[in-house]
Amino acid sequence: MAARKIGDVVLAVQNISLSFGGVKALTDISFDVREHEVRAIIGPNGAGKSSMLNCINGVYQPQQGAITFRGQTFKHMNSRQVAEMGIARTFQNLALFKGMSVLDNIMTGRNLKMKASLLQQAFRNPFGFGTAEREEIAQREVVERIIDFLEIQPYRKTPVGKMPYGLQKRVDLGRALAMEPTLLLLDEPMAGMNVEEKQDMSRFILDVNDEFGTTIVLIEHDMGVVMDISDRVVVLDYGKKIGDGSPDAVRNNEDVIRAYLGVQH
Amino acid sequence: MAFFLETTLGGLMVGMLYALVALGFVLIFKASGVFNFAQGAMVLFAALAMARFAEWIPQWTGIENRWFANIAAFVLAGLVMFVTAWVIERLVLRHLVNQEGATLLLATLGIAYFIDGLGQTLFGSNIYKIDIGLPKEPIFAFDSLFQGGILINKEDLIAAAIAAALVTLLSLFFQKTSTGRALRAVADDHQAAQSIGIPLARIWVIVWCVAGVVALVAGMIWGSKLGVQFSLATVALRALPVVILGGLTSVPGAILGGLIIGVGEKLSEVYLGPYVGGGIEIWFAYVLALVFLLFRPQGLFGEKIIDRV
Amino acid sequence: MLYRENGQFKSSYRADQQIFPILQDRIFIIGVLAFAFLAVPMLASDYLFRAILIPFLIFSLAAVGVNILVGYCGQISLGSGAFMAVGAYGAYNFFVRIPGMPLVPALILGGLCATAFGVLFGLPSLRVRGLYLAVATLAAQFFADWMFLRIKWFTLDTPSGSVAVSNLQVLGLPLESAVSKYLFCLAVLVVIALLAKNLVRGAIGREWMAIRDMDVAAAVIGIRPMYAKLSAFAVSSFIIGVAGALWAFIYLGAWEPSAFSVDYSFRLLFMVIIGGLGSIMGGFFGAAFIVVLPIALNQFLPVVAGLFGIGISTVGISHAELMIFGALIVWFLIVEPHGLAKLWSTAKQKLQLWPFPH
Amino acid sequence: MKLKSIALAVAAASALAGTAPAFAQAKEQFIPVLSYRTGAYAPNGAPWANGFVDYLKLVNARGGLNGVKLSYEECETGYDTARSVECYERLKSKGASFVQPLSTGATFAITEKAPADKIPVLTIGYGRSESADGTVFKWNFPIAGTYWVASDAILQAIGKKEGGLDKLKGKKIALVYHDSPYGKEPIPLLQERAKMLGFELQLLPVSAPGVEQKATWLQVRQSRPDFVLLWGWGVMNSTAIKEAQATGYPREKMYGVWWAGAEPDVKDVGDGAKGYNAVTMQHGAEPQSKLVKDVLAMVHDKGQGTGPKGDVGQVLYMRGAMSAMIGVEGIRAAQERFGKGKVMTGEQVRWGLENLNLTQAKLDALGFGGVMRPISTSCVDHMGASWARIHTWDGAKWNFTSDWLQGDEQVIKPLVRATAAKYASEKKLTPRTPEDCQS
Repeated sequence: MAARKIGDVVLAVQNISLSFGGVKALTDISFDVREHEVRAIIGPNGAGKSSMLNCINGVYQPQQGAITFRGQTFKHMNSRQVAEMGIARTFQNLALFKGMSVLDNIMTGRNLKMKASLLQQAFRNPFGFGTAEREEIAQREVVERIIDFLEIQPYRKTPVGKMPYGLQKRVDLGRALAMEPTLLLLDEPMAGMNVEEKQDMSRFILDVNDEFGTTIVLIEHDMGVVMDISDRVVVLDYGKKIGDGSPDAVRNNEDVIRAYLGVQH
Repeated sequence: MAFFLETTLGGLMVGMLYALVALGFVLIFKASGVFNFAQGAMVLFAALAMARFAEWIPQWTGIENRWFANIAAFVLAGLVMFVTAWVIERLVLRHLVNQEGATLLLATLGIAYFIDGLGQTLFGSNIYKIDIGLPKEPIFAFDSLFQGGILINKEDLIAAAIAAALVTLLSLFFQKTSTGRALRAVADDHQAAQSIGIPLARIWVIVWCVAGVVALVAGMIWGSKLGVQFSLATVALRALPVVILGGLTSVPGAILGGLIIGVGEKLSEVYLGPYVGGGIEIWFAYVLALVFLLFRPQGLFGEKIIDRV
Repeated sequence: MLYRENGQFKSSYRADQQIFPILQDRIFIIGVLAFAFLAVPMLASDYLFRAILIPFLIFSLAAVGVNILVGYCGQISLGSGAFMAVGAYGAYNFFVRIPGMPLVPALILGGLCATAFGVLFGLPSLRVRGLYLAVATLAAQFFADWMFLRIKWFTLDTPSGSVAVSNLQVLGLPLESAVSKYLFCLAVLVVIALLAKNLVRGAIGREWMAIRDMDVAAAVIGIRPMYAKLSAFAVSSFIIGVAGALWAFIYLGAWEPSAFSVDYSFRLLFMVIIGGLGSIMGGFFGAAFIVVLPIALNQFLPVVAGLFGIGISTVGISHAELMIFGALIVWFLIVEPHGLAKLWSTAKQKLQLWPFPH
Repeated sequence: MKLKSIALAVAAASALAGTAPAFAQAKEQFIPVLSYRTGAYAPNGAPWANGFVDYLKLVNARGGLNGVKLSYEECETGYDTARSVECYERLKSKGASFVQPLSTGATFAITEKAPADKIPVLTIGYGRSESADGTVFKWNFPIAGTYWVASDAILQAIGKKEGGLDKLKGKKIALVYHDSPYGKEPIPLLQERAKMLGFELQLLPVSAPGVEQKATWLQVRQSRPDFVLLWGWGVMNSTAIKEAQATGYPREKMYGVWWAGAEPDVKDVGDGAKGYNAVTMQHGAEPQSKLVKDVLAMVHDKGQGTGPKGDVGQVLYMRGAMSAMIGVEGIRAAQERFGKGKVMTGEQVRWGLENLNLTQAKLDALGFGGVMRPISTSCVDHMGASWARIHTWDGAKWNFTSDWLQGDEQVIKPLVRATAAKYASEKKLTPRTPEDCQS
């Protein structure tokens, strides 16, 4: 891990507040993410972790605060822009495209890279010339590399709906990787996995992190995993930030301990 | 001015009748998440049944009293609707639980075809009469204020009254009775309702029965207005904008929507129509609902949807 | 072992990305085409052409269009009848107003009119979902009905507002005989179905399906819902529009707005659901089912009744027809909610192992 | 796979092809009957079909046409154009002598197909009015009246009431019409007439099927027209009359077309419709006519009647019978030229219909004495007669309330010629020459 050198801040979240019809989901949250680091967001259920990510990639529009990415500051983000800026995302309870094959799911991650017009696609021909066909093949090669990397070759043509949960999680990751992100948001990538699956997944995450140097923001329940793989940790509880720092610092923070062990909610 | 009032009144009364049909949609959608395109067919079916029974009962019983005939016919038709509801639940709905909307919608369309055929086979495809003694001649109110007075259609007035009564009855049923509460529970969350031991199947039968009765009342009123025959089924198409405007899950929405659509389409036809050659009221109702949807995608009283990922 | 993929190794991604990667499929398709283009014209009777095959082809085309919108992009629409009407009247106006306008361009222009109309009435889909949208699209239906009745310009001020076309020809060949009409429709269908297939298996198709399956996730990976939905509306209504034009020009010859009533919107939806959502093939199955069923019932019921010695009246037949039609649809949705196309693919899977299951 | 599917397809194809049998056997003149006994218009379609079929049965009971028996097959169209075309295609393959589309939509579609198939299109009292011009519409026969005749006759009747057509000046007449080609047919003539006679024409479309007309009748109440012409079909008619009652518009001032002047339109309105007028296509309800007596005696009493005995002689029943009669007489006329006792082809029947000459004597013999007036068609004039009467509903039955009226040739003819010419130029077909007429 020493190989990775942590760079300077790429993503800064400033005083984000979000509420749904009176119900406060996030209150005045601020934290930053540095290049190449693995940044974890932890907290009990309903702490607002997913909402935080949803704000970052423009699914929700926060009422207050701003988000700065690579020097550009936004009051609220627009999903398309976010994607173009190279922020990818996986989902807590799988948001795969159930009706489509593994291949197609991951291919969608390449759609941003494909420029062929509607007509070109309609008149796409099987003989390998023509923009559409060439693009399809080029992108397919990239996707195949990801498939190899995630070790899901045998499932290429299977509809994702029919796959075991753990593998679906991988496809989800694969779809995000297909976007060649510089910042990768992972929403509980190991939720509901057994130990082996968790180990595999951790391995993938770390590989991504040091092979492609991708910055990673990670939401996770399993403290063990978090403490192992993350460089810095933010702790949320009831939509408020109650801790931020290195795993050890956080581990010894009373508020955090209370939030997790002490007072039951 | 007088004419404007007349138009508005007319619109309100038609609206009340639309609301009655719309109610059928809402009830079923609320409880079973089925968008019941067969509602129109059910209206026709119920009306046919009532009309024919009213005709046959005197022959069977030899009692020539019109009131007796009508009431008996109404009861019998009601029973027919109950049976229909039960059969539909048994043969169709319970086999289609948790299919997506489109499939269910088409299933009800299939049911509609079937009921159309069945109704005409059992009761014939001629024009039949429902005579519940609604007065046909108009009255003219406020002649003192406006010359010619304001025309008020007694028939519509009574019809609207009946509709209103039915609506209050239903809302009472929903609020007060335990069945009503069970229905609401089911509407909110099927699984949860099941887990606390509410039998879905029974609830669905009940709600289809209720919808059947609503259809019967609607059929009775429209039938006595128009005469009972096939085209009665098409009033459903007039009631659809009401449903989306009011929100698929809201009873008050259906009522309010009905009134808005009723008034809207009449005013549009009377005041805009002449400039564009008339005949605009049908699509105007839809466009009205559409424009409205653009501002409130979930309709007047529908629940708001939040994306969770 | 008739139908097995194994042993067919793809050496390149291109080979793997053909429309029909599996050999047997290719053979089958070629076989069907050969049959349709060569055998049918020799076998079929005039009645079969005019009353069944031509409607079947045209509705298959329309079903393909509807399927793109409903099956691939997940936007339920009940406005298909309107799109057909716009296509028909659009093509008509180009055809008669511009002297010497050839048929095919007229059809395409008609389709483009439908596209514009479709995109316009597709706008609500950006705000409205599911059944709300379905009902909202009915607005298109009733508006079109009204528009073509009321705005005389569309119907060349004919007193009754109903229009006719005649002496159609393609590349100088007259479209009079049943066979020529059949072949023309078939050709149009094959070409458009091929293009449609290309779209749905390409980038745009993936965008549509992504929107259908999980629109939020789709947005997050950079798919613009607006573009995806509206392009689906555009493509689908283009195809439906062309189908509408064929229906008017080839099948009816003379028509009025009520020739594209809301009834057609429903029927087309039946076709795609019974045929199978999200499958081009499904469109054909569905169309065959919906076109042939009523006619077949209507002709075979008396025979059947005769067998049991029951003299059944015309009325009885058409009522029974309604009931059986409705019942069959319901039954179908129950036994195979994913449509005939699903049965088809299951059959294929079985054949992969046949005759040695496991 | 491939072979199997082909085999199946072939099987299916042949099976279906098999259902359209070959030509009817010799000595049987086949007549297709497109009818609708179901759906929105069933109440009006059924009696018409009963009349039509009963008459064919009567002809056979009378011994056929010089020995040639009539055979027929009914096909349910449900008033749907596409279904009508399918029926047409199916039945024509059995050697149709003529076809009765029985809906304006179907008429338009079949008009395009008939010439190629050499089958005359008989539209008794409906269809496109300009098709009266035989030089352009060689295969169309709107015999005994078109909508332009109907509307002109109504104006004549109103004129008579008012004491002269000139009295219509400055009057206001509203046309409440079924929003479809059918409902729009009379508009050109009425507009022509409005210019000539200087009355104001108000157009009030009612979108099909016409179950909801409040707005329309509110407009009527607002503009208070002196007369209302009702151009409805099916449920629209009774609804209109009910709304008129509900808005207090005098039924006496309402005039319906002959498709809005039958029992189903007024029966369930009862007294509410008292005083409502409708133009008749010559005949009205004719329970007393010889024809009805014959039908009852020779068909119904033999237990072969179509539909309820009580309906025999009702307005639409009579129209059906009359339509059948005209068609059959066309065949008879053809036989007189091309050989008695032979089965006529569509082309020969066309000639017969074009040279029809139904004298009073013939009509009396057929049982139509008093029901209708003589008709004689020609190459130029495919209508043959433009007579009409007005009948009025007294709350229980229809009674004639006018003597014979005739549509004004001076007005109708030019309109027919102009519209037909427009059609010809659009379709790029050249009108027939006198020589062609001889054929």
